[in-house]
Amino acid sequence: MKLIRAIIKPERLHAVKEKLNEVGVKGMTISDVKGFGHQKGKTEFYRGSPVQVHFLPKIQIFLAVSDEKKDSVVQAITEAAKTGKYGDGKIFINNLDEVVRIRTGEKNEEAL
Amino acid sequence: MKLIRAIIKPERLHAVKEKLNEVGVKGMTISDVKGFGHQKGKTEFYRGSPVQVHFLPKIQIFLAVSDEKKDSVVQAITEAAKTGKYGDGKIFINNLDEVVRIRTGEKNEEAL
Amino acid sequence: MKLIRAIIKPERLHAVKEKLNEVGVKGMTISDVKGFGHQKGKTEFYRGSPVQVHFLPKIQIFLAVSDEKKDSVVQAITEAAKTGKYGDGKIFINNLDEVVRIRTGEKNEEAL
Amino acid sequence: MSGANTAWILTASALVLFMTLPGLGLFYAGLVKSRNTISTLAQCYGIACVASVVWFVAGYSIAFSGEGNYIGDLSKAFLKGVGTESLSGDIPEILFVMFQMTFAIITPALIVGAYVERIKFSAVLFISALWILAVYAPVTHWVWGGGWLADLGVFDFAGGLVVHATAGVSAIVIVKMLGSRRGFPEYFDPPHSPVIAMIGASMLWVGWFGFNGGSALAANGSAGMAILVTHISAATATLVWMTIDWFRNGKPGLVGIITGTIAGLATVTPASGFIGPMGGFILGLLSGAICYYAVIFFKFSLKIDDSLDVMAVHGVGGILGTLLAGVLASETFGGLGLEKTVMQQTMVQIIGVVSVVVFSAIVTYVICLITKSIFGLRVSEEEEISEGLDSGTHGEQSYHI
Amino acid sequence: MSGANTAWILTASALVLFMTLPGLGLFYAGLVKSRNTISTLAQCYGIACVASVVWFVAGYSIAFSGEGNYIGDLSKAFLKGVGTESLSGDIPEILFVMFQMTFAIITPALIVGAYVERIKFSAVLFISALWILAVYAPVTHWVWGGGWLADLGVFDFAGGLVVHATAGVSAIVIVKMLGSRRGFPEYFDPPHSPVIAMIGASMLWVGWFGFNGGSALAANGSAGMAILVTHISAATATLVWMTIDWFRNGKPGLVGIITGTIAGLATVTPASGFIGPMGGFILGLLSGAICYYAVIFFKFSLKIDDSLDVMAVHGVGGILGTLLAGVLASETFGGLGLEKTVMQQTMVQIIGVVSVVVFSAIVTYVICLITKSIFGLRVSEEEEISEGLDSGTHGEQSYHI
Amino acid sequence: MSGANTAWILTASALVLFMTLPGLGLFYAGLVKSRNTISTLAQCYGIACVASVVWFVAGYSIAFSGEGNYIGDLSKAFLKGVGTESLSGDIPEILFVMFQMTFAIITPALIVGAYVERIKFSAVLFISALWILAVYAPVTHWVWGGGWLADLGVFDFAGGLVVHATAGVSAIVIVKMLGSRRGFPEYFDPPHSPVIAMIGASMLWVGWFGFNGGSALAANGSAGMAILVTHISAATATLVWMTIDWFRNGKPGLVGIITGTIAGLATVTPASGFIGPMGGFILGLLSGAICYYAVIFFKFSLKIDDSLDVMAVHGVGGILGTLLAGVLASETFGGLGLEKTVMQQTMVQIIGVVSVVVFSAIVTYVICLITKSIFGLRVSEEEEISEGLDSGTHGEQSYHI
Ligand SMILES: Nc1ncnc2c1ncn2[C@@H]1O[C@H](COP(=O)(O)OP(=O)(O)O)[C@@H](O)[C@H]1O
Ligand SMILES: Nc1ncnc2c1ncn2[C@@H]1O[C@H](COP(=O)(O)OP(=O)(O)O)[C@@H](O)[C@H]1O
Ligand SMILES: Nc1ncnc2c1ncn2[C@@H]1O[C@H](COP(=O)(O)OP(=O)(O)O)[C@@H](O)[C@H]1O
Repeated sequence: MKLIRAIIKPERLHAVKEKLNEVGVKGMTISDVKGFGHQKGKTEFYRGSPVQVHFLPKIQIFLAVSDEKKDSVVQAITEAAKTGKYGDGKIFINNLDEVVRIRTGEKNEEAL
Repeated sequence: MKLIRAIIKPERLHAVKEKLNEVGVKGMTISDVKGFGHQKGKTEFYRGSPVQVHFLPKIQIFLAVSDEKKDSVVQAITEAAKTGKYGDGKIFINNLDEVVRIRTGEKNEEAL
Repeated sequence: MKLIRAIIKPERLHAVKEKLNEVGVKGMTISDVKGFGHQKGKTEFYRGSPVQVHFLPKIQIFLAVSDEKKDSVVQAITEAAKTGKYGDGKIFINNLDEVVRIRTGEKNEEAL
Repeated sequence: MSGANTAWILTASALVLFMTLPGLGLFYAGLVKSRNTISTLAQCYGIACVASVVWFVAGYSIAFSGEGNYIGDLSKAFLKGVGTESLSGDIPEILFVMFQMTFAIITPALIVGAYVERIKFSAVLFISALWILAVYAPVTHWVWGGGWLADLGVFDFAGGLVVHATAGVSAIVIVKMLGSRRGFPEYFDPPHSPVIAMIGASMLWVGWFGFNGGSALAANGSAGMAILVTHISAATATLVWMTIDWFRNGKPGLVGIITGTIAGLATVTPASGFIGPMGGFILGLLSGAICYYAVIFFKFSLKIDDSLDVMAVHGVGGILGTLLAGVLASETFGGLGLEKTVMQQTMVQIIGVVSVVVFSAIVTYVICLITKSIFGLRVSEEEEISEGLDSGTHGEQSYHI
Repeated sequence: MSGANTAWILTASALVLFMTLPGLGLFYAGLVKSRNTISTLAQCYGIACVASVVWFVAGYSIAFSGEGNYIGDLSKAFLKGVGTESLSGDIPEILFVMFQMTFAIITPALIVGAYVERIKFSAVLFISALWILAVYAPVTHWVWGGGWLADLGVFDFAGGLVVHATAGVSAIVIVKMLGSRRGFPEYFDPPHSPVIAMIGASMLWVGWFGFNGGSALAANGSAGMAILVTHISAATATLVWMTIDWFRNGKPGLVGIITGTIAGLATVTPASGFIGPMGGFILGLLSGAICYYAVIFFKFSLKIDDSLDVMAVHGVGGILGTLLAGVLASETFGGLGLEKTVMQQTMVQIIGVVSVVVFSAIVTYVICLITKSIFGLRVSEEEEISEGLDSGTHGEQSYHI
Repeated sequence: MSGANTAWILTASALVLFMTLPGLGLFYAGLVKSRNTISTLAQCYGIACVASVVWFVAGYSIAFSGEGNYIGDLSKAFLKGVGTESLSGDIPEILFVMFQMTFAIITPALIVGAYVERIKFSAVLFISALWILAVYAPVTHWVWGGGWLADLGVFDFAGGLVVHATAGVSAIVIVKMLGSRRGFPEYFDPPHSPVIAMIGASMLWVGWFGFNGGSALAANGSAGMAILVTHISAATATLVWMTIDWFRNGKPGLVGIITGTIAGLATVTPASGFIGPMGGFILGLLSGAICYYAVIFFKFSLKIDDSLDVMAVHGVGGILGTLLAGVLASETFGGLGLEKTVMQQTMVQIIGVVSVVVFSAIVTYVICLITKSIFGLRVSEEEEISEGLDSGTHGEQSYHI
């Protein structure tokens, strides 16, 4: 199994979720994070003076999938999250050793 | 060492924490996340019209433990978090390569 | 590549970020988490009666780096985050299998 | 000059300003998505400022000076000649200007609920300025400034026609010109903060004592009766709306509860100086139910994205109250009585409603055309669906926690 | 009719409504867990509406009509015969109805603090409706409606007995019937938002000017004195509470600071029309300290989960102020003087306290029994400990960020 | 006694208290970092309580009793002899005490904006207590208590000198003694909640009707004119500030919008009883622009960390309004006229400004020295940069979600 973690722009969440449903993803967990990267933060103004905001709001998607689904999932995210501008985000993929579904005690692939 | 990540219902946090203390867990990190899975989201109403809320509030527990403790921890979480209804959540387990305790510089098992 | 996850005190974020810039880190993702460990939580008072707050606010830094950068990054975080008091936090390091940059589709080292 | 009446209208002016800032702002801001919170507040706030200046420059004069049947004149532009000594009835005219200014502030601000989350800020300010001059001030002149509807003897105590009907109708017209929020009606988000909306609704309720009670322009039994019937209608409508919600959806939500209040308040407004407690109770019962279904009708049958239901709550409520004002003013319903027959009065009320609806619709349409050609109406798709208007238009974030 | 007095009571009515909506609602909502925020607000809001309708239907008549010693009659049910011309003293009676209605709203809403986070919403509304008719209206009749305590000459200017003692005692009774929140007293959570609670407390403070000052039913030196002593007591009690906190816990918390204010306000309420500035100062000193320890006593010695300390703050405060009103009214303490001796007056005050406490306790107990058998009192364990009442009862979430 | 005037001043007292609690508290709390929210609110709240007690004990007497040119006497300490019958003009003196108390509350609370996020809470309370006695009460005596500036005929209707100039100047002095926030000016954070700041600003605006309108001490045309010009100045200054922001930074931020309002309000304050609508408009235009650049000047040219710009907004505004009050009072600008020539009056205004500025600066400096030696001024570096004052000083967290 694979553990996929994607950092995306908040406004793309809806699209990404739809796309993931299409490729058969049945569960996922998201959280609010803040990111810093090529997209350099932004400038707000406080009473006429610039104030630097370094970290921009992003959403992290946390997703466990079976090995064979990995590629389609990565592709789905890439497509739906892409705007072509700086800050579109990144996908991090790792092996996942074990999964347990709390409700039933099922393990691994069955627990996904 | 193992890295355990559990997604649970917010209301079970208190019970899970107590149980983890019992099996000797001394440290953990939690965060607010939102989840989507078999439990299908829920319907709120806005002035008489249904509005779909897709992501439900969950809590993620992030926990590094020694290899031998893994099983008892997973069991503790499973027991305390289970309500038997959809949405009880999942536990994801991975190998953990290295840990550093910032305060002392201790490494790995000693840093847990 | 390595996946570095550090839990630090919120007030050290600014210092850690500066230090990471110095050692050439160009991107990172942070989130608000709550921690529990040797630092035992704290007591607030509600109308004269003590109330235990178990989880303290922390910040998690989530950082993908190339293998060779790992050591300097861990050192940078350790130095900047350390106050010497309980609760300074921990760094967790894992291998990272794959990275994709959404904007360009670049993979792995290039995507960092 | 009556010091007592002056004391009450000073207070009432503060109460009505409070309805908009922060009341209405918070009510609306709590109902939108969190990334449009600042934008919604800034729209209400910006309108308040523009309306004040416009009222000072020409609005008051158009509404309240001169002998015209359809429109006032500019003899009091820049409040020329309105000093500390001039009177309006038995209160200082300058205070009357102020009290009326707070009405001129809240009326265009009500319309904000229709176009939130997608309109350009420049368009908001421009539309509002024109709208006060070309819709609000003339209708005010008709009804309260000695114009033709006043001559007919129309009943509109505190603004069912002048405030709620004009705002509701114009809301629909603007939405038609502007278009729906992307995704509507398939997909929309629940209010981001019922708590903030509730704070706003409570402030509106309290402020409405100044709105309806102040419209007596005196501290007397009439003002007392006005706030009592206002309050009864609000409380009753709230309970009705809550009950319907409870039966239909299984749960009485807070957003529904507070919406019922606003429906009850808007509805009783035109009638509040003519009816008795039982009339207030009846209007509460009716408005809670009728506005409830009006929301569903406009949103889901007509698929008009009047986002926060300005027409369904304010427009329908204001019109309903106007139509029933004559009936409920009769002694049968414990009202304070009328000179005409109920039938005659109700005819006048119908004439009032029709003329105000048609006039508001047409003029607002023209205003939108002009605004569209100068500023454009909508923000970019990118701004609307992604970063939100808080960041896109105002460069700020509502909460940096 | 006095226009000036009317002007002030119009304003005072708005101020007292503001105390409940949103004042008290926010004060309480800030102190509960975040997942019960909407529930707490909806309880206050729902009570306000139910109380208004009940007051209109029969409450006012029971409290203020007829010659009965113990209870009024129904001759003014549905406000029959209360028009714009009828007077109560020198203000319009309809306004007096309204002003008193705002008291009938806030009193049962005060009790919300006792039962938050676990009670059924239907039970809240039902209990409150009965309670106004069977506890609040009769006691009001005794004290302000010409009943037996009025005949005895009891001092209760703005509701130490009528409002705070009835609410405080009933709070305890309801909690006894309902049970504690699960986990209490071993485990409870800190207030989820001291900021929201502070907003509410500030609104209560400001609104209390209308509450105590309005109870003079006139715009005169008596009203001026009432707000001044009210203010002094509030400020002093705040400083006392803060100081105790600072010494005992090392830190002056904001929640403690604002709680001190409420203690000072509740305590001065019955005395506010009889005492001078020095009396206000003394009540502030005493209430800040006594209510502080009362909270600890009820919560930790008696282990009663009167969750937001309605009895310890309002009940104890109101009773304290009632008992001392006679003493501090004397010229020795700069008071406005009394006709009886201090001793005699204090005896009357004691009779007032005892009778109101006993009566409220018994009737509230019966109301709870009835309500329990019809609706049940508590939400499910699942709802209480897991999803919270916001989602469970109202189907909403307080913040969608 | 005038009942009508009494009714209005009762109301105005409530409005001005509302400006501080919660108005100013929220305005400031929204602008700081989230971990100093509670601290900022507690500072405003604590000052309100301290100021009330100090005013009762001696402040009022120093300001308003006796015949001294420079300072009053202690003959009314503890409000001795101020009963329900004594009058001040045609309102009860006890009410005048109360109304003035609300001014004594807000003025030191204004200074909070200068020292937030780093000062000790004990120092805040101590400085404020001394400051009321040694700066505020004497200056009040000079201007409103029959002192030497009153004799000269200085124009300061509602506190340009007494309130805004004293607060602004003292803000700068305290900051100089206290030092900047660590990191300033290279690094500072944007306001953590423009929403909360906007709620506060709106309450300030509404409350200002009581502040300026109440300063007429009567419900008449003068009060009406005062609130009208106040409102016009606020609205105009808001639009000016917003427009400058829009041009300079590309976006009209909400924080800028509301700051413009406060600038317009502070500026019109001293002039509000002397000028006409056009004067209000002119002050709005000037203050919106001048205060805007004053902020930048103090913060970035002088590098003074007057954190929320008390001097640049209140100080500069109050001084500007004071200097122009004479000019705009003339009939040329639609003012209510003056007895002296514009030139003479303006000389008096300049004398007023200079003497108040110098006096406030010196006395505040001494107060800071005393406070520093007793309590120290700053919290620990650890507390300031890490946990924040909410947790460090008050042991609480603003939001437990
Ligand atoms: N090395 C990294 N480790 C963890 N997160 C990263 C890293 N680099 C970038 N990110 C996350 O990805 C987001 C987008 O990256 P950025 O460099 O701004 O844009 P792009 O990927 O389009 O070049 C960042 O805001 C941050 O949250
Ligand atoms: N494949 C997945 N990857 C990441 N998180 C998941 C995944 N599937 C479920 N989750 C998380 O677990 C929670 C519970 O899952 P759900 O399918 O609703 O219930 P159950 O586990 O009882 O069948 C979800 O809300 C989501 O947060
Ligand atoms: N085993 C663990 N797994 C996950 N997070 C942990 C673990 N132990 C500690 N932490 C995190 O690190 C933080 C600091 O740890 P703590 O034990 O309090 O201090 P120290 O590391 O200085 O001994 C905790 O608040 C928690 O967020």
